[in-house]
Amino acid sequence: MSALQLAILVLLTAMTVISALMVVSVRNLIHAGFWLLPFFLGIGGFYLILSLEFLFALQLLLYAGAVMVVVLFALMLTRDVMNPRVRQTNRLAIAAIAASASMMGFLLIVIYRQMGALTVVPGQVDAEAITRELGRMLLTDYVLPFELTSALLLSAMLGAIFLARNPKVELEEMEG
Amino acid sequence: MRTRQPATEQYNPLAVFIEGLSTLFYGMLVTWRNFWRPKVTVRYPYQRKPMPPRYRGLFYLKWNEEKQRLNCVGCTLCAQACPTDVISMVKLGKGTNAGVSEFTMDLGRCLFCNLCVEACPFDAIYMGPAYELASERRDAALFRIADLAQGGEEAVRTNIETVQRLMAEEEKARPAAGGHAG
Amino acid sequence: MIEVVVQFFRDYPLLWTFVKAVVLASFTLLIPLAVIWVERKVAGFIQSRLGPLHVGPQGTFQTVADALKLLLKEDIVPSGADKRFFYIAPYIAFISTVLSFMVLPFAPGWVALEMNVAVLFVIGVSLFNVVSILMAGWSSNNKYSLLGGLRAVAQLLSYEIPMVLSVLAVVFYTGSLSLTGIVEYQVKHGWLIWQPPIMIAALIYFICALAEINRTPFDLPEAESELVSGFNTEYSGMRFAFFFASEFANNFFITAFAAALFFGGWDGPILPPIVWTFLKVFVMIFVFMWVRWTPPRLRIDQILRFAWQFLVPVSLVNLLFAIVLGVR
Amino acid sequence: MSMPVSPEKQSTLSTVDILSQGMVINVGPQHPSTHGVLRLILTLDGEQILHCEPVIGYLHRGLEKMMERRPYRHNVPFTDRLDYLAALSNNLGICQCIERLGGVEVPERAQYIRVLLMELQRIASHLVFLGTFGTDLGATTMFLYAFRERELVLDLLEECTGARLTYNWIRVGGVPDDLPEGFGEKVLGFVKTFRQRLEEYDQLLTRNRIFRSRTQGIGILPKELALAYGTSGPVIRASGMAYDVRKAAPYEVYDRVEFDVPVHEQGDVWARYLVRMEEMRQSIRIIEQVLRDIPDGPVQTKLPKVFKPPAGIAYSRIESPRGELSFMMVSDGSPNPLRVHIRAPSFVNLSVLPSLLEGTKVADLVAILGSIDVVLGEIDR
Repeated sequence: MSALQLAILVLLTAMTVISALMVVSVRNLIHAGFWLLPFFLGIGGFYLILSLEFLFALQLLLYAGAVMVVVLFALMLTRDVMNPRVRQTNRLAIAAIAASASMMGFLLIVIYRQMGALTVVPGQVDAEAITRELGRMLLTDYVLPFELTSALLLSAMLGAIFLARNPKVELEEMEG
Repeated sequence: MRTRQPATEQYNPLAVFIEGLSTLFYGMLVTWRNFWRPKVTVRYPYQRKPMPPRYRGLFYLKWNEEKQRLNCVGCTLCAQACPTDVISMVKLGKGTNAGVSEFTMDLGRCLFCNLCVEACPFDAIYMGPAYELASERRDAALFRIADLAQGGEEAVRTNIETVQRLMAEEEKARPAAGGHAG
Repeated sequence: MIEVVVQFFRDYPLLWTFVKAVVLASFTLLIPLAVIWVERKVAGFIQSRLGPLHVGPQGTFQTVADALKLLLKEDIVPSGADKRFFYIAPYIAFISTVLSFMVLPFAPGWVALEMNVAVLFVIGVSLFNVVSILMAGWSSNNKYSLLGGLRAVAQLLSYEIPMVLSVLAVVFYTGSLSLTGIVEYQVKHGWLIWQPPIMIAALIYFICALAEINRTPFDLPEAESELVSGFNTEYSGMRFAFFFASEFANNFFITAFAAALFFGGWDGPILPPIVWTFLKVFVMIFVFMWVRWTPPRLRIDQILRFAWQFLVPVSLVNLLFAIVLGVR
Repeated sequence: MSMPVSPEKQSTLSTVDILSQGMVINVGPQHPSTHGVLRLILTLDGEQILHCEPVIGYLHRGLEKMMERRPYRHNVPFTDRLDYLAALSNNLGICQCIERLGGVEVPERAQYIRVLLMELQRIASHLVFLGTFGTDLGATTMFLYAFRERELVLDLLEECTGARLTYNWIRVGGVPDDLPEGFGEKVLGFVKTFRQRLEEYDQLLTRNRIFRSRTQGIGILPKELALAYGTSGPVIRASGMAYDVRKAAPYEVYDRVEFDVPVHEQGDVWARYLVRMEEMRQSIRIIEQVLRDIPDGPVQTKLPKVFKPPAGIAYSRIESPRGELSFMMVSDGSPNPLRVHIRAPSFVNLSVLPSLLEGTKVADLVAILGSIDVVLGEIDR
């Protein structure tokens, strides 16, 4: 690994970690939303280093573009986002900590198990083959989780529409 | 009072789209035609439209070439006709041959309404085609007799001389008459 | 001499990429000057006016003068603005435009970054624009800006979807995600615009492109009669110049992208390829302007309803057709 | 006046309170589409207008009081500054009132000239409406086309009156001067071009689907409400009320020319637009008839230098491009009026704005305000 590559890797890691920390620690919710941008870009950078251009483009398209904007959009519709006195935690704090800690644990276990297979320098990757394999797996082996996820997203969307309906308009139509 | 909007007409997206697109093209024909039409822009500082004869711009005091004097006799009818007290003047002499030694118009408050011109029985004041009267200085809106008179300073001087000469002639003629009366 | 330079850059590919990026960034800054001049002239002629006339022959340098003026102007930051985000928003917009130019093939081999997923990359990068608008609208601490920003985001997001779907039709037809690949396919098999499903896709793309670059029927984000100037109300000087430049560079890019997708990119007889690219782009820019100066603008709910109730289903069906007809 | 939904109402509908508080936004007095110095305090919920409060008076000059301090005929130029887009209508309004007060007869030719100028003025004023309405809705090109044609009218008026905006060309007892040489032919030439241009406007704007979807069904003013507020002019005619002073109480020679009063039932922005477009066509008709029928003769009645009408009260009304413009003057026999009152059509028409705006979108605000076509010089006086 050349010094340049190492520098880029360190920079990317730093960007990702720092912006991730900012997202959770910044008091202004909108700022947190904007900090998502470097975070997603950093993740995309890792894909690019691995020559996974397809995943990089998807990362840009879905996360840095769509997800982030939707998150920001939702934040702006929320009341009082800029108030620094609003508490940053709620009564689910402990549960959230537990959930993320266990998630972290699982990840560590996975990484530890695969330690032997990890190399420092990524080898030559056949990006096309990986992309093709990804598509194949999504539509064969993992088709159930894939569809379940889409069902979940759909229900989330419906819920959002239900919540966002303007009750006043409904009222008028009922009277109408 | 709240006015409710009625339910919008049956919304058929495809029909609306096709109609929208066709009317858009229909409108684009108009813009296309106008694209090739001669342009109406007057390139103002370089190009000027001729002013119609009735245009009401800057005021002028009419110079009477025959009598070598301004037509104005200082009767203040114009000043009385003015709704905004623009006009003030200093009368020179008296009687039928009287004139003015000073005639001031404060165009900062002028409405350019033409009432003074219509009020003048001597055809002494008229409005010309000059229209670039804006200035950065307040006193530039104050037009003195030399600015208003056709012929400028020269005309004003000649006017005063003529009026004074006429007055003197009248004066010369008068003592006999006055003495007769007295 | 040339060999030495070529060899030098071959030894340091990163440096070469950097040079290309700088060239493209300056291109992104300079092309708006031309596009804005054309816009003003076209608008003038359509409206029975003469357009810029005095700075240079036929006012060619008017935009240069305006750009200089903007660069020299005082940089005003409204009090209460979220300074950091207010500062960087225009640059994010600008960078997103430069990035999309990176993968655009101007002529055979004239592409800064040969990427085999260029189409996806372009769409992903164009969403940064949305972020920058949202950032500008929110950080200006101005209600008009905020409304403009929210409108812009709702509109851009809605039109991104049919746009992607219509672009995907081309992708399925050519079996390539790379812009160069798509153009090469067209050089070999003829322009895609003559294929029926692509024709519809091109129409949808055209409409969405109007929405993406905020042109008149869809110019809500900066509807000056309602929102003063929308998301960039509070911007002045250089920052405004960057928003403005990226808007018009985007205008250029979105037509160049359309040229590559539907009109065979650099393909054309006699003239050199680069001339063909520019010719197609400017013809399309003219059409965009012609459309812009004709109709009134829509209302936000009409725009969104049009996108979701009409464009999305139509482009989905069209995509299906394209897949059936295109994949062999 | 509905304010954001009360908490009790909300809670019955949804347990989750996601309704934002109304955002108060200040539109004007410096805003591209308030057509002057009108200020609107809007309470918004997103893009929806919950409440609108117009604030006027930024252009108040105390005109009525000024008029009481000046002789009758000195007041005519001031009326130019009321509705500055139709200055001649105001001139005619006040002159008619003074003529009624003093029992002054107007020569026939002067009456015809007045009608001719009035209709030219109506076209010019409606063209401003058309242009600004176009820009308000985003059709900038319409603005320049309308102003291009308005320029032709202004050239005509300038040739006749000597001014382009503040004409002051109607006098008590007639008009100050006859029409210039060859004026009739020029007007007919303009009418010919303008007919074609009106077709073009229809092609560009009226038939445009986007334009129609922006105007149809927006800002509906029911007939009863229009009557209750006392609106007049195109606003009430678009709400299905065939009220036009030119027909209801003909003045000058309006009873001798033939024209139709366009009426639409819908009462929306679209109807108000159509009424004005049709009125321009009717104005052309009137102009042609006037030029055909105009008799020869004097144009002004001689009046004493100091004009002292007998003590009494006079009220006159005319149909200005914006509606019923009335002047009321009380005389005590002195050279100055004792009391002057101006009923400005824009002022009355504007008063319906808050009730029209409630529940519409911000984008509809400009359409509705544009369709009422207010002039602030007249509102604030």
